[in-house]
Amino acid sequence: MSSNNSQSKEKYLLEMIGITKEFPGVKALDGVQLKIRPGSVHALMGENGAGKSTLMKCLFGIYKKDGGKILLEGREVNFHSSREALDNGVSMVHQELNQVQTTRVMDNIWLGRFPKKGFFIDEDKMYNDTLKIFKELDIPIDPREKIQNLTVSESQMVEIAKAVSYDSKIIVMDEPTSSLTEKEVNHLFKIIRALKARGAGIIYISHKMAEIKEIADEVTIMRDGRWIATEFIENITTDEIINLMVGRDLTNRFPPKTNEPGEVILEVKNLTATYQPSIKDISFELRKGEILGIAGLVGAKRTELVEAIFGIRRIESGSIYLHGKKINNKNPREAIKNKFALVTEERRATGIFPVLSVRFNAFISNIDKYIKSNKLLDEKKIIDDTNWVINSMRVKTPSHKTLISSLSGGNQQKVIIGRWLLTEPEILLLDEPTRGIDVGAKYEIYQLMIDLANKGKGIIMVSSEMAELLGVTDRILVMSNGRVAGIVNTKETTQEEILKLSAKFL
Amino acid sequence: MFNAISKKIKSLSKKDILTWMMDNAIFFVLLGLLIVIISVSPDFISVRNFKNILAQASTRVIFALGVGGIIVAKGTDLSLGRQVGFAAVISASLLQAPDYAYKMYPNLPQLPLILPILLVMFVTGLFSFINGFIVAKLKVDPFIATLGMMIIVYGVNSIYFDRPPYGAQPIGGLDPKFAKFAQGYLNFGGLKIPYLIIYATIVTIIIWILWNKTKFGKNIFAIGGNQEAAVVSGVDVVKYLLMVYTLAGLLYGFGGCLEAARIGSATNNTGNMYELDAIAACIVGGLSFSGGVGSVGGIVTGVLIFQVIAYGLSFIGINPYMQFIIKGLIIISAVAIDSRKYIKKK
Amino acid sequence: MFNAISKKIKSLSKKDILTWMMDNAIFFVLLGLLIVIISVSPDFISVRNFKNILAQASTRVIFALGVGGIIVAKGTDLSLGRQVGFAAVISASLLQAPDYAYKMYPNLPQLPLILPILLVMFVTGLFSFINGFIVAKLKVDPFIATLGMMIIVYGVNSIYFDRPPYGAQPIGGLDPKFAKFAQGYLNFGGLKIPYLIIYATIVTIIIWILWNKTKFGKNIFAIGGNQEAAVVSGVDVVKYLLMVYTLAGLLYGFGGCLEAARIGSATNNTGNMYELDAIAACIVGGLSFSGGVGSVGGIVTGVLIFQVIAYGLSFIGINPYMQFIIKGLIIISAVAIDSRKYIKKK
Amino acid sequence: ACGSKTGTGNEGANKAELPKIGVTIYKFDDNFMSFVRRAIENEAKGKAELILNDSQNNQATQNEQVDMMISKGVKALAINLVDPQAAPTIISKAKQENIPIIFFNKEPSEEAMKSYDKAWYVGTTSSQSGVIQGQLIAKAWKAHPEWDKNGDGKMQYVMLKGEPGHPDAEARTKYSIETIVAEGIEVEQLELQTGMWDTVKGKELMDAWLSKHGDNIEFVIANNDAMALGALQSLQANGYFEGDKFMPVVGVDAIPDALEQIKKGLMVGTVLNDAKNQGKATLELALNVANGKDPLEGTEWKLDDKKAVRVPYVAITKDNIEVAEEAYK
Ligand SMILES: Nc1ncnc2c1ncn2[C@@H]1O[C@H](COP(=O)(O)OP(=O)(O)OP(=O)(O)O)[C@@H](O)[C@H]1O
Ligand SMILES: Nc1ncnc2c1ncn2[C@@H]1O[C@H](COP(=O)(O)OP(=O)(O)OP(=O)(O)O)[C@@H](O)[C@H]1O
Ligand SMILES: OC[C@H]1O[C@@H](O)[C@H](O)[C@@H](O)[C@H]1O
Ligand SMILES: [Mg+2]
Ligand SMILES: [Mg+2]
Repeated sequence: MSSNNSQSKEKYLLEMIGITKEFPGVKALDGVQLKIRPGSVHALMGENGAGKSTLMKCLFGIYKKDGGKILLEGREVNFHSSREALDNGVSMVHQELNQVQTTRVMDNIWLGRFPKKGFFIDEDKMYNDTLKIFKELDIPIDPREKIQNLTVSESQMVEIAKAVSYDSKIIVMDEPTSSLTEKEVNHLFKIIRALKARGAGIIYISHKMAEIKEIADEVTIMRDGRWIATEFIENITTDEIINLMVGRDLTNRFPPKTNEPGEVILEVKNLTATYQPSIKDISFELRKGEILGIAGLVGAKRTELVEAIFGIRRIESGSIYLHGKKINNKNPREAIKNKFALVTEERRATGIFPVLSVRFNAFISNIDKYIKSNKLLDEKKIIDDTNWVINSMRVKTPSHKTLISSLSGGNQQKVIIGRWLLTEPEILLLDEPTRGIDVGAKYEIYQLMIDLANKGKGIIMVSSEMAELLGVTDRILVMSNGRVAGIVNTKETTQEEILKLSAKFL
Repeated sequence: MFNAISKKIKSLSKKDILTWMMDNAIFFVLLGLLIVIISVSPDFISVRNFKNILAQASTRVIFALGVGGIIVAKGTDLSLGRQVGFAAVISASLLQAPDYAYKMYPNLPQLPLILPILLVMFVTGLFSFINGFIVAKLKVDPFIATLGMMIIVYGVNSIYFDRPPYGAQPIGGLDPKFAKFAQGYLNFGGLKIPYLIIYATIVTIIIWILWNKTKFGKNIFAIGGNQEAAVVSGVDVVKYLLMVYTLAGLLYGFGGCLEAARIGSATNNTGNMYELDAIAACIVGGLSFSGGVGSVGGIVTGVLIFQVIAYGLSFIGINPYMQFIIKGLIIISAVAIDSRKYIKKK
Repeated sequence: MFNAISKKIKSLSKKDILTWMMDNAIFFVLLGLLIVIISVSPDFISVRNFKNILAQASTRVIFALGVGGIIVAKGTDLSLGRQVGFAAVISASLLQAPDYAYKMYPNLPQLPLILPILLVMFVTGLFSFINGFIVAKLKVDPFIATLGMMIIVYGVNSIYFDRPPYGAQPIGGLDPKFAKFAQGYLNFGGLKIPYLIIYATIVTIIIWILWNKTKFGKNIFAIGGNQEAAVVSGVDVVKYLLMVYTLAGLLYGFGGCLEAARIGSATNNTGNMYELDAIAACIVGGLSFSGGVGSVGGIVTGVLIFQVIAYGLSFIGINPYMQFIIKGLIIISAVAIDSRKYIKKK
Repeated sequence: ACGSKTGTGNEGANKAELPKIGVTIYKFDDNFMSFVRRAIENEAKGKAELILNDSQNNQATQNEQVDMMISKGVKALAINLVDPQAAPTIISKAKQENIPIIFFNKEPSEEAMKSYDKAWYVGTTSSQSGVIQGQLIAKAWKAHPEWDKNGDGKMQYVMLKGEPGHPDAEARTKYSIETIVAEGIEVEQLELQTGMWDTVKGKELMDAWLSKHGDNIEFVIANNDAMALGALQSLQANGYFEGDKFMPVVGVDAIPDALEQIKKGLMVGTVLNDAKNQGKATLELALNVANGKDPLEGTEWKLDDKKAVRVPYVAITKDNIEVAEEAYK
């Protein structure tokens, strides 16, 4: 840890120079540079599809770069596999969770470097070392738990712990906080500061501006696969960063709220899920043209609430009224018929069809609208609608035939949101809709939400980002431990009040 | 129009063409295969040989399209072959020539073709519906569900087949109308086109439309591509799984009748192991057991590759045991070449 | 100690027990099966029957454990049966009794057992290594890669087998040492334990240790569970896939020799379709084609279920055709019961 | 018909002079058929160009091979049907091109044979193997009164049947018992299961039967030698053939391993299917018709009223084992 002390601030731990990378139809990286100093946090910023993840994958040996040079502590390196990268002191938290769901937490942590006792795996050491790491990082997870039993945020913390445990010189974190709550983010920052003190260089990718300001020392901005700027964080304002990212002025983070809530369209009364622990006795109302936020800590069962409304979870008791009429969303199909839409939280698991095209992913929920009188599908209308999704959501894709899995994470999310907008829902349920979305696109999504509200739709948005809850909603329902802790008016509330409510039933 | 095309062609870079060839590698494998066979044995080029190959591929295409839909929906179907055998036995037993001495039902009057065929399709449709039910509702792995069905159908068929008065005898003496139904041909000014090819073409077109132009097709791709996402998107997974299995059963039934008619007889072993060929043809043709991908054209190409190998190797007179070795090598190479396109450019 | 256990037991709620039963449903299926058979035919309870069943299951367990590892790593292996046949033919041909009149190699001296067995294991290991290579390096779907290999091995074996002077004749007249190697037994104070059971037990223990206690095991579970995750965690996926395929090949080779020795002869059709049984036993025993799950105990249970069905149904004298139907129903029900545990409570 | 493109090189020219004969074998590696095939090949040397096909026990495959061979311009077909009932389809294919057919080993129905004047048959009578096996059993049973272990005067037997639906399996199962009964022996069937021609299945079924019936079994009848050998393995493992513990076992085919067991006195007998002569006759007839001659011209064979050349089955016991051994020379 002290070996870096003698080195001057000008010595770089990692230099990536002139990196290029092309995919069929996309020039993902075009002469990008990135230089990381020891003991610093370097933010890598850019819109969705700017090439951030691709750059990191080139570093980590997942992709082979087409051109350019990578220097690690002055020595040229060119990793052909992740194994090599790890062995040379580079570790990474991946944007898409990469875990073996069917095995235990500790198996995942030590995968690729199991401790051995002779010929056998040293299970005790695995367990104890995992426990030690978790204690150090203050992560309350049983190392013997199966990954598939963890919540998304717990999995994310396991990933972070794993990356940290390599004791690497360079730690890449590709949107590590996208599924963490405020509290966990603070926790992560504590970890990062400790790493920094150890002399490590951290490459930090995030779309959350506030985080950047708080944790980064330097920032590199990319746009369309090109390097745009590198600055010390104190020399640049958030607005400047945003302008460099999006290539145009974007002074306000939230569009003006023009929507006016009208009469009640949705009434949820005493909703309790069948399989507990889950939601209990939830009641609230949603108005026409209203954006209702749902806040809460991890485990507050916000996801369960929207799933229950959408017919994915079985309901034990309680009822839902749409326009005063009792409805029964037995399954998503019924829900869609009743003009509900749900953008789910876990894009990879329940959102995208990875092996299928952008077009397929865009129109599938709306398929009934394309059936012509002869029972065949209206190809032209499908393409028109897909193009509408691509244009209005500004999806960065070579064409509507491109496989969705080759889009950047944020762009995939935009396609999913577009998918549901096509169904022209009356009630739009959004579970962490802006996760992994860049500022520019977020603004567009907020604008869309407000436009929809203006058209008289009711919108429910689950979010862990306090700023956006406060920025776009009309009211916020705060959940705690499966129950409603309170419903507040956005204009009249504060972050403190929400946090206090979140802890009400713990 | 012509200008547009030539412009389009000019605008294609070398790389585009390469990519396009890669994307369609399996067609080129088929082409390459034909070229090799022809260069070894030039008299392979004859209308007759090609007609033979197409006619022989006909029932196989029908079966492969059936199981292909199931594979797209991330399933599989081992019961295919036994269902084909069942269809063959039942249809043959109900469609024996009135004057044939060893009729299974001596007193059965001559039936119109359509009746037994529809009956058989109904039953195989039902078998497959049950497959679908076990998979979709009881959540049994399709491999096991259809393995079980395969054994059950074989048992049922054997009990039906092995009965007095004649015991387990191949059922022959088919009604000439029935034989002609598969062995006949249309005469287009001298060019005789076997009915089989026509049936296969019609089935192919129908399946192509179903897969590409209807809600049914899109939904099975959705189910195969990501079942959980399909549920959330409002796809009635159970219903469409039932549909895709049932459709397959109908095709097995129809194809099984054709099989009896083209062979001229049926036993309880007719169709044995056809599932392996059909599934292999699908995978060679670009379908994936992970579901959600595949095309009708690919399946047809896959079947043709198998047929050209079988026919071509015999035609050029290769020792039957050597044929196995060569066939194995070709299948592996074909898929290895084809899967170049999936190897992520790193 | 005792206290702790009784406390533990007391602390178990009804729900825990139910969950536990659910998680181990497949064992209860086996138990239930035995109970039914015994109640139909009480004389089924005999040491002899159980010994027969275990001995008959022995080679099958060895094969299933081989392909089981591959399935855990999200692969499959259709070449199993043909490799077994290959091993049986080669070992039988090299281990015929010196005075047997129809020796394949009339001048071959009597070899020590170990030599041909190692030779055979080397070759099947190589076949399977090639399978692994085609899958891991050429990225060919395991179904196709091993289907190709299955056909190739059959061709090679047939050419070896069907030769002058005796043509395609079962290779019999085995060296008594060789026969005894599989048919002999250890005498434990009157209780005769067949060697076969002992071999199977040893192989099971070794595989259990490999799967549960070594890096190799963890890595194949990781590769099967999420290959990408394994790659980015620095697991050498190619190496471990090669290892798991090769290990399977070694087991096929060893089991194939046992198969020849226990049958007393071998043909190129020995082992035909064993893959289907082995794979089915694995899936019934809880493995999944999606990879990453499964246990050695489950596989052994799966094999036993199949063996008990086959033996038991014959034993109680059920009509052979009916046996197919019942077998199919049992397999499906077993898995349907077992898969209750995966149904998500949402 | 249209095969005039061949024959460029010297060798090709020579070959082109030999008539092409298309041969299908229902299953190449069937132990019996592999000898027939070899006899055909030997007989054809220098006389005909053979196109050999393995129908892999699938009639559809065989039909396709016939299409292919016709397309290749063969002068005659020698067909070992997979499924005897499929003969009319094959005949109609050949008839259209006026190509003569010699069916062998599996016999088409009389009607089918009548429907084409250029069709002949070489083989045995399926039922004959059963009859001969039955006679062999009856003779042995009568010679060994001690085999009736329970002394009830009845033969308690178990039957290992071949593949259900296979004409040989059906005929042997039926006629062996009918013949025994006709010889005045009372029988009781303890078990009948299919061993699918397979040694492993034969052994495992025998394991179960011994466990169930023990010494109540008095005779093991198998549809073929492979299954009989499997049963023998099981019996040996259960202590038979040591001391005076004996069990009579019979099969069909006379494969070398079975002969060996007969010599050792472990198997009572089997039935020889004369491969050499079946193969020889098949080719001789095919060659004649390919050359446009009368099928029997220059041969020692005779046709019966069904246009068939019949090569007889032979019962094989320890006493005449050389007859069978001769077949492998
Ligand atoms: N495997 C791939 N095949 C084809 N194109 C790809 C592939 N991976 C990435 N791309 C393309 O490269 C570009 C950069 O993607 P990348 O994932 O690096 O963006 P990003 O900056 O990380 O975006 P986000 O903030 O949304 O994660 C995108 O246009 C994407 O579509
Ligand atoms: N014990 C568990 N086993 C399996 N999955 C779980 C478990 N607990 C939670 N999950 C899953 O994790 C996700 C989030 O969990 P949870 O409901 O506890 O928090 P939430 O407040 O709804 O989450 P978020 O704020 O991330 O939307 C849900 O999809 C839920 O199904
Ligand atoms: O069909 C296969 C069978 O054919 C029979 O003729 C023969 O006797 C059996 O041993 C078996 O080979
Ligand atoms: Mg990214
Ligand atoms: Mg008696």
